[in-house]
Formats: sequence, structure tokens, C-alpha cells
Amino acid sequence: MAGGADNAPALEGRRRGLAGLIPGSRKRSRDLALIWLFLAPSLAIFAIYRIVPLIWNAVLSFQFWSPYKPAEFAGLYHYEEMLFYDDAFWQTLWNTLIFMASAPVGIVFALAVALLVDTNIRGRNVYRTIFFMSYPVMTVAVGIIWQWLFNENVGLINYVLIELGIIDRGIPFLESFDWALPSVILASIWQVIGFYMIILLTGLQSIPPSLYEAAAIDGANALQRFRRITLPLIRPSLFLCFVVGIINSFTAFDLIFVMTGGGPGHATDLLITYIYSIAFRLSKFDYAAAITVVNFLLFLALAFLANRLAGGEAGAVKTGG
Amino acid sequence: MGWLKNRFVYTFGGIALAILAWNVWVVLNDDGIIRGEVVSASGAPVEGATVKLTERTLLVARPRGETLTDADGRFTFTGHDLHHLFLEASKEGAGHAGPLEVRLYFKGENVNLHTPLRLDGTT
Amino acid sequence: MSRYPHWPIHLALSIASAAMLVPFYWVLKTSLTGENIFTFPPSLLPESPHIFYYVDVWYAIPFLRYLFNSIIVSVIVVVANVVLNAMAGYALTRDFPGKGATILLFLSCMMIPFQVTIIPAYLITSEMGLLNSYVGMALPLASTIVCIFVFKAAFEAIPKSLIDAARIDGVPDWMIVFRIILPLTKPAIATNVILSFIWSWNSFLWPLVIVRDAQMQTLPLGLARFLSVVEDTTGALYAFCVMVLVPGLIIFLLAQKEFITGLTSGATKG
Amino acid sequence: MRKLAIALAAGAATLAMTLHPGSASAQEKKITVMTWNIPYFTEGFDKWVAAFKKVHPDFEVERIDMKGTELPTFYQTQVVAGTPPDIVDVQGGLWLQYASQGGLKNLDPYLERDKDYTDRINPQILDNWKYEGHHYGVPLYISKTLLFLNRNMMKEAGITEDPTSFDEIMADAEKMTGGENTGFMTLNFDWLYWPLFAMNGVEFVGDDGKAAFNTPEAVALVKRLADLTEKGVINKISWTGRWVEPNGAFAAGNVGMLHAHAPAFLWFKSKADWVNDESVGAMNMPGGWSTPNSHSLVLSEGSKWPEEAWDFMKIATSGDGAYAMGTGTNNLTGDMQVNEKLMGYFKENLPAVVPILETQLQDLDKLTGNWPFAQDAAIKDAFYPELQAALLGEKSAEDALSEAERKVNRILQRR
Repeated sequence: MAGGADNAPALEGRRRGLAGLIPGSRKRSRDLALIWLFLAPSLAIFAIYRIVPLIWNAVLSFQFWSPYKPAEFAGLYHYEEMLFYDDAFWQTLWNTLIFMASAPVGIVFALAVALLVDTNIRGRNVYRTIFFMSYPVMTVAVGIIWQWLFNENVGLINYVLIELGIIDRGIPFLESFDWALPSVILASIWQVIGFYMIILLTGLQSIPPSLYEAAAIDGANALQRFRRITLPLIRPSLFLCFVVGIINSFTAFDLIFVMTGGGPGHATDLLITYIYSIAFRLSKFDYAAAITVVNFLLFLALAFLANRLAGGEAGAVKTGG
Repeated sequence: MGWLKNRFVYTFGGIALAILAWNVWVVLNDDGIIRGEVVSASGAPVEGATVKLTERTLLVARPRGETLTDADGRFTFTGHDLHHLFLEASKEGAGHAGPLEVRLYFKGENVNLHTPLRLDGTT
Repeated sequence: MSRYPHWPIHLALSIASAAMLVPFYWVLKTSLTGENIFTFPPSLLPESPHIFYYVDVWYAIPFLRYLFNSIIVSVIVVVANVVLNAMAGYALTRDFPGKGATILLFLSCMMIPFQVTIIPAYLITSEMGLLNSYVGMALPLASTIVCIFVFKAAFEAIPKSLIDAARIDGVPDWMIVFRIILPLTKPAIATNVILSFIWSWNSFLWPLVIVRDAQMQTLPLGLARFLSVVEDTTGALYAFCVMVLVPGLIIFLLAQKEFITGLTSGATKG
Repeated sequence: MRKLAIALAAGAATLAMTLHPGSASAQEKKITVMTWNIPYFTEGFDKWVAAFKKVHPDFEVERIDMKGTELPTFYQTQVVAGTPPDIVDVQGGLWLQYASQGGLKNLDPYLERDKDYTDRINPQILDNWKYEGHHYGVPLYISKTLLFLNRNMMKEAGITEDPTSFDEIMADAEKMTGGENTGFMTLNFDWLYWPLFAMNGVEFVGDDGKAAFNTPEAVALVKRLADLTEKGVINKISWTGRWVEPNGAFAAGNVGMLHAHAPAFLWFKSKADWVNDESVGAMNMPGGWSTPNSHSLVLSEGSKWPEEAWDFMKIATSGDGAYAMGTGTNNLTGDMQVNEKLMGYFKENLPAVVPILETQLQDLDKLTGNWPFAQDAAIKDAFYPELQAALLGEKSAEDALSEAERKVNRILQRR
């Protein structure tokens, strides 16, 4: 997916993109050294803060260990516990899937907004700003704000619903088994929707207008143009949105931590909050590690599934051009 | 100097100016003086009433001072360092007034209370 | 698309915007009036607003200290992100053995939630002697994968002919970087600045575990700390929320022009 | 663009300069004390430090205060890194996990050695922190549950006698229910609701160490509670709220009885003008059952200065130090002599809390919900959601209790 016009002079030959533009690239080996040098700091950071911890978790998941005791081999004990005895694990897994499945709702809404602000109406930048404004809000604060909006007695949402005559008395949204998860999801969508919108807008703007013009000449109506041109061409952006949606199920940690603490019961526990409470509240780091490994594999599988649906564009996750 | 003319400079410069102005105002008005008056149920100034000053923060409430009114029924506290306080007045035989909540914009703000503490006449 | 009347679009967008803004309004209103948790219905307009909750908060916690700490950490993160992501993003535009594996590695890393890495990450940070320091707080966020791809896309979009032409004209390489490449990737830089700023400004759990000294706390920690003290005093709590949000929003609103163009116009139109 | 270049260069320079090595070596003479959400308790803490420095002038004392939700995370990370805070203030069953895994120092040798300290501490209270025959904590401040009565509502409903049994509580609650009013409410975090079960003869575990709560009596009780909740006699918040919500609802004045721990009183008193010692009655639950919710100080196994830390613990939990704790947080302590002095202080300064605090020293043999399970939190997590579902009518009592029994037994035998 390397872009740019490929009319390079012969001396830089096979290389693409910006290759060969930086001094000292005459020799292939020096070139490679430079590439790895450039990658090194980022790779080091990911190694320290992502890969090593993941390996640590993977090793731990086959052991009995706590901060106070030396490790002992446990075989598949924790995996057995998780898969066959831990109902809470299955519930939190289910909740996580629901949470991720709600991402498309947000994405569809964001796409609608993006299509609207992609027109040449006045004040489109103001709308864009408003829609993005909730994303920079600190998640802890989002939790606090929405906790009160959802409050049974003085919450704005209940007030509006009562005034509209939809309900007679306040619903304790965050304390109810049925409503707690949808409520948390709503708050989460509110926060992340601006981010989706911006990503999609990027994709929309990279579509050459000439394509639409050609389609219009061919007599395609708006819906046909959307299905034949817009959707296929914003697939990379949609893929990125899905990835953000998946990741959102662990960045929502702060939100759930503040709003419900996972309750009532495990109604709003996601895998990530469950792992956290097993590790730090129950001091079962070994068991938490096993769930972490499963969690990672699951998410990875979902990401690659999303990638396949997006047409294998993962390497070219792009937000510009 | 053209590079100075952008919205970043304007915004942060504006904020800095506002902070400066506010601090000058604070320095000029933070002697911690509270002036007020105690009157009887009928509205006459009361001499020798005890006025109690209580500090209030988000965490604590504790007594911070006491004074007596003068012949005109006026009282003055000086040198307080509070921003949220309560005043209560009482005099044997003339009753009780307050507590009156006083909130200030900064610690030790000088304040003249316009409404007097009116004793309720109970004994 | 100008064939359509604009007012339905405005109507739809206005309603949606209003819905998005309600929480902001609510937090601001409550910070000015307080909220009696026993009264129903809640008043929609602020009744006798005052700013004393802000005064209470100001004196209850060392706000400036927290703000200062947050700013330092964010500045480190933002600078590191722009530099390191640009480097990595550039490297990924090149062909080299192991490129596919590297990209795969980056994408997999995105799937590891930070919360589960706390203990090993803490041990490593401790080994590096960076506990309780600004750099220690900033390091995990010093390079972010999404932003690497933003740079990669931006670099790929620079027409190579432009640079070759400059080189043929005898323009020195450093000038090519500063005169051609940087201006063309300005939107990508703005994107990096804003996103990394948001992420570090809001980071909560990591500072929580590695900061021990009360003097090193950042704003989100202060907010959580404050939440526990005044769990029931909504006015003051919301006032603090506003105080925490405002610096971030100011930065965002000031930088959003470049950011929105950065993400939307794409590097091709630079 | 030169501007940008300069900015980048300056940024890189700052980055390089801030890359300095971290804090000094851990072997300095310092003990760290971590308190549980009492940031306002500063004067008293300074007194502790002053008293400690008289004994150990060359030591520094570091204080960390953490909220309950964050304290375990922070503590465990520090334990893994080998730098645990020496002394930790813990609530509920948290200490059990640490103690059962060998993370806390057994205090028996210290308690046996320092008899003059140990004799001051009420043994029944001290035994709250006993696990497998050893003591792991000393009481910092004590509290347990009691029944608050809204006398105004009782009067309106024509109730003149305080209830003396579970049935009477529920009957009175029913009388007070109507409109916005609900008759009864309880706190539910930790095991605070368990006295309701204990007074009906339900036991949590039997002598065989297995779950014993799945009995016909318990099923009938859960059904009854669920039914009363459905009818609004028991306020729903009882099973859903944390502590702000139920206490706030009681403060609103339309809940007849509240089963809560002692500190709740000052909280709702500060929220509502109608609360005083006449309008709110306080009594022990019929039968004397209550769940303690006391705080204790424990000593980390990884402490580098256990002797000095122990000295600090003694200062904080007895004599003048305990008195400072009591007056600073309006609680009683484990030191019985100090408690007498404290009661004098409260009679003088805060007479409204005296009747409440008096209950705190009664019926100390009827404590329940303080079982020394190594996996206390896991058991709570397994049990409460099931019970909650049954109480809110999401599940039948039979199903919920047998499900809970299965889960609890699984945890009890799991390693």
C-alpha cells in the first residue's frame, strides 16, 4: 500500500516510498541498520510494557504463585478451573462480547454523522469539534458524570423519561441487572463516538470526488453510490474502527471501575475488570494470568477476523491519504 | 514578532494576565478581617454579645475564635485564614442568632457583613 | 451534493450535537449549584449559581501541583510520541526483511490490555530505577501503535517525485526534511500530539501504582482521591471534574484545527 | 518550520535531561504506614509520629493514604517489588488473604512479650484478626452493625415499643411502609447483612467446613425477604446500593429502620437536619447479632524494620495514640481504658453519638460475618450475586442458594 507516484529515477530503483531519501542510504546494510535503529525505541517500549508482561502472564498461568509464595507447577489447573467451573468467567466473557458487539451501533451512528459533516454545509467544523469533544474527557470523569445522569432519584435521564410519560418512577439503571450493562455501554459509546467519526471522516475524504461524479453520470442513485463506492473504499477505516472498538473493551476499564465496580453481581464485569479484580482484590495472580492469556488470544482472533472482513488491509491501517 | 500573533499566545497570555490580576486583588484584600453587627430582636444594636467563629472545610468543622460586640453592636475578627465559615452570636437574656454561613472567594478575604446577626430574643 | 436543502442536515446534526453536549452542560451546572441528592425533580437551569465549590476544591487539594505533574508527564509523552512514532512510521514505509512480522507484532501488541501488565511492568520499571519519576510515568505511553500507523500513512502519501525534484535542484537533505517532509506531515504530527496528549493526560492506573510520593500525583489520581473524600458532595466533586477537564479541552480546542485537518484532509492534500 | 525544529530539539533535550535515576536506596531508616481513606486524620497522625520519634529518633515515617478500591492494588504491587509498606490499615477480610498466603507477620510473639500493651486491648476484639490460631492484626478503630430507628416514622405508625425479634422488625417495617415510605433497609457490603440470617439461625459454614446455608429455613427466609422487598417493605437499595445510597435514603427521612454500622450515624446526621438523638434511636439487633467492620493495623512480612513498626503500631492503637484516633475519627478503639476516656469526651463534645457508640461495646460475643476464610473475597463474590439475584426476584431462592452452595464449596476446597 505504499503510496506516492512511482516514477522514481533509476538510481533508487526497487525501493518505494521514502526509501533512499535520507543521506547515507547508499548501501543496503547501512540502510537496514538505519531502519532497525528507527524501529528500536518503539520496539523496546512495546517489548518492556507489552511483550515481556504477556510472556510473564503466559508462564504464570501454568503455575501456582502469589506475591508471598514461591512458584509451583500447576499444569492446566487454572485453565480447567476457568473453563469448567468459573461461571463468572463465562458471564464476563459474554458481557465483553456484548460490549464489543455494541461497537457497530456506535460506528453506524458515527458513520451517519460523518456522512453529514462530510457535506459542504456551513459550520461543519463546529459540528466535528462538538462530536469529538467527548473523546478527550478523562474516563474517570466520564464515569462520574454518567453515574449521576443515570441516578435513580435525581438523574437527568430518569427525569426526562418520567416527564415524557414513558415511565412512572425512576429506574435504578446502574443497580439493575437488566439495565446496568446497556447503561455503561451508552456512556462508553458517548465517549468514543467522536473518535470513530474522525476515523471514518478520514476515509470519506480520501475518496476522489471524480468517482462519485462518474457514478452519477452512469445514473447511480445516492444509495447505490454509497454501497458501490463509499462502503468499499472506507473499509480500512471501518477496520480501524472495529479495532478501536475491541480495544475499547479494555479502555472502558476506568469507566466500569468508577460507575459500577462490575456490579450488580457480575452484570457489568468485562474480562478486563474481572481479571483485575481477581488479581488485585482476590490476590490470585496465577489465575488472572490464565484468563489474560485466553483474553489475548480471543482478541487477536477477533482482530484478524475483522482484518479479513476488511480485505486484508491490516498492514495499511491508514488515517490519511 | 509576527510569530507571537497566534491563538496559543493569546489564550495562554490571557490566562496569565487574568491570574496576575486576580493575585494582585487577593494580596490587596486578604487581611482576614470580618466586620459585622449584632442586633436584638427589635433591631437595636446589642453590646457585649458573644460572637463565635467556626471554620468549615470539606472535611472539618472546628471553632476558630470568639469575640464580643462593642457599644454599637459591632464586632471584628482579624487575621483569619478561612474561606468557608459560620458565625453565631448569643447573649444571656437576649437570645441567639445564627449560625450564619459565610463563603469567601479566597482564604482570608476581607468581608463586611451587610445583614446583621439578629438575636431571636429567647433566653 | 449541494442539490439537497441544508436544513434537514442542520436539524439532525443539531439534535445529535445537543445530545452529545448534555453531559457537559450537566457537569457544569452541577458544579455551580450543587445537587441535593434528595430533591426531585432536578432543576434543569442553574438556580442561584455560585463558584464556591471551586474555592472549596482549590483549598482541599494541591491542584496546581497535580496540574504541573500532569503537564510534565504529558509533555514528555507527546514529544516522545512525535519523535519515536515518526521514526518507526518511516521505517515501516521501507522494505526490509521482517517487515510483515514487525507489523504483525505491533498489531498483536494492541491486543494486550495494559491493566494485566502492571506487575511485570512495575518490576521492570523498578529495575530501571524509574519508580516515582515523571519518565517512569510517561514511558509506557512513549510510543503508540495507532500513531505509528498514522505517520506511516502520511509518509507514504508524500509524492516521491517532489523530493527527487528537490534533490536534483541541489537542495540539501536536511532542508528536504524540514522544508518538504515536515510541512507535508504536519497534520500527522498534530494527530500524534493530540492523541498522545489525551492518552497520557487521562492515564490513571499506571501512575496509581508507580507513584508513591504525594507530591508526584497527577490530576486523574487527584480526582480519584478526591472522589473518595467527598463521595457525597456532588457540587465540589463536579467542580473538580470541570477543573480537570478544562485544561485538556483548552489544548484540544486550540489544536483541533490542525488535528481535524490532520485526520480528515489526509496527507495528500497537505 | 524552523520553529518546529527548535521545538523538537528542545523537547528531545528535556526528555534526555529528565532521564535521571529514581529514588534512593530502600535501606534508609524509614517505616511506611498506609492508612485506609482517612486523609483528614492528620493531627492525630502527627501525634503518633511525634511519640514514635521519642523512641526512635533516627527513624522517618512515611505516610500513604489510599482509597479502599486502590489500596490492595498498590499494596500488592509494592509487595511484589519487595518494598511493602510496613504497616497497613485494613478493613473487612482483606487481611485474611494476605495472612493465609504468608504475607503478614504473626503478631503472637509480640503480643506475648508486651503484656502491658496486650492487657489493654479487649481480647474479643483482638480475636477478630485471628487466623488458624494466630493473631495478625491489632484494632485501630472499631465499629459493628446496629439498628437505627426513625422514631418520627415509628410514632406516625403508632409503634411504641422497640422490636425485639426478627418478626417484630418485619411487622413494624410493614406498618411503616406506604407511599414513599419503606420500613426497613440494610447495608450489604462485606457481610454486613448477615445478622439478618444469623438471627434466624442460618449458619454459613458447618463444623465440617462446608457450606451450611442451603437449608429449608434459609430458603424460606430468602423468600420472605424477597417478598418484602417486592412489596417495598424492605427498601430495594438494601440489595443494590453501596453505602452512600442507603445512608442517603435514610437521611431523606422516609426509611423506618436502617441496619448499618456505627459511622453511618454521623454521616446522615451531617446530611439531614432532622437527625438528633431523639429522632433517631439506636439498638443492637435482637439477639445481639452484629457484623464487625473494624479496621486493624497489620505488619507486612516483608517489613525491613518489624520491631520499630511494631512500636509504631502499639503507639497508634493504645493510650494517647488511640485517644487521638478516637477523637479524630469519632470512633472507639480496641483499648478499653481509652474507650472510657473517649466516652467522656463524646459526652462532652458530641452527645448525640454516645448512645450509638455504647452499642459498639456490647454483645461482643455475638459477632457474625467475620469468618476467617482464607478466600474471603472470593466467597463473597460467589455468594452475594446469587443471593442478590434471589432477593431482587431475578431467581428463585432454591436455585440461588443451591447454586451459591455449589460455588462456595468449590472455593472452599480449591487451592
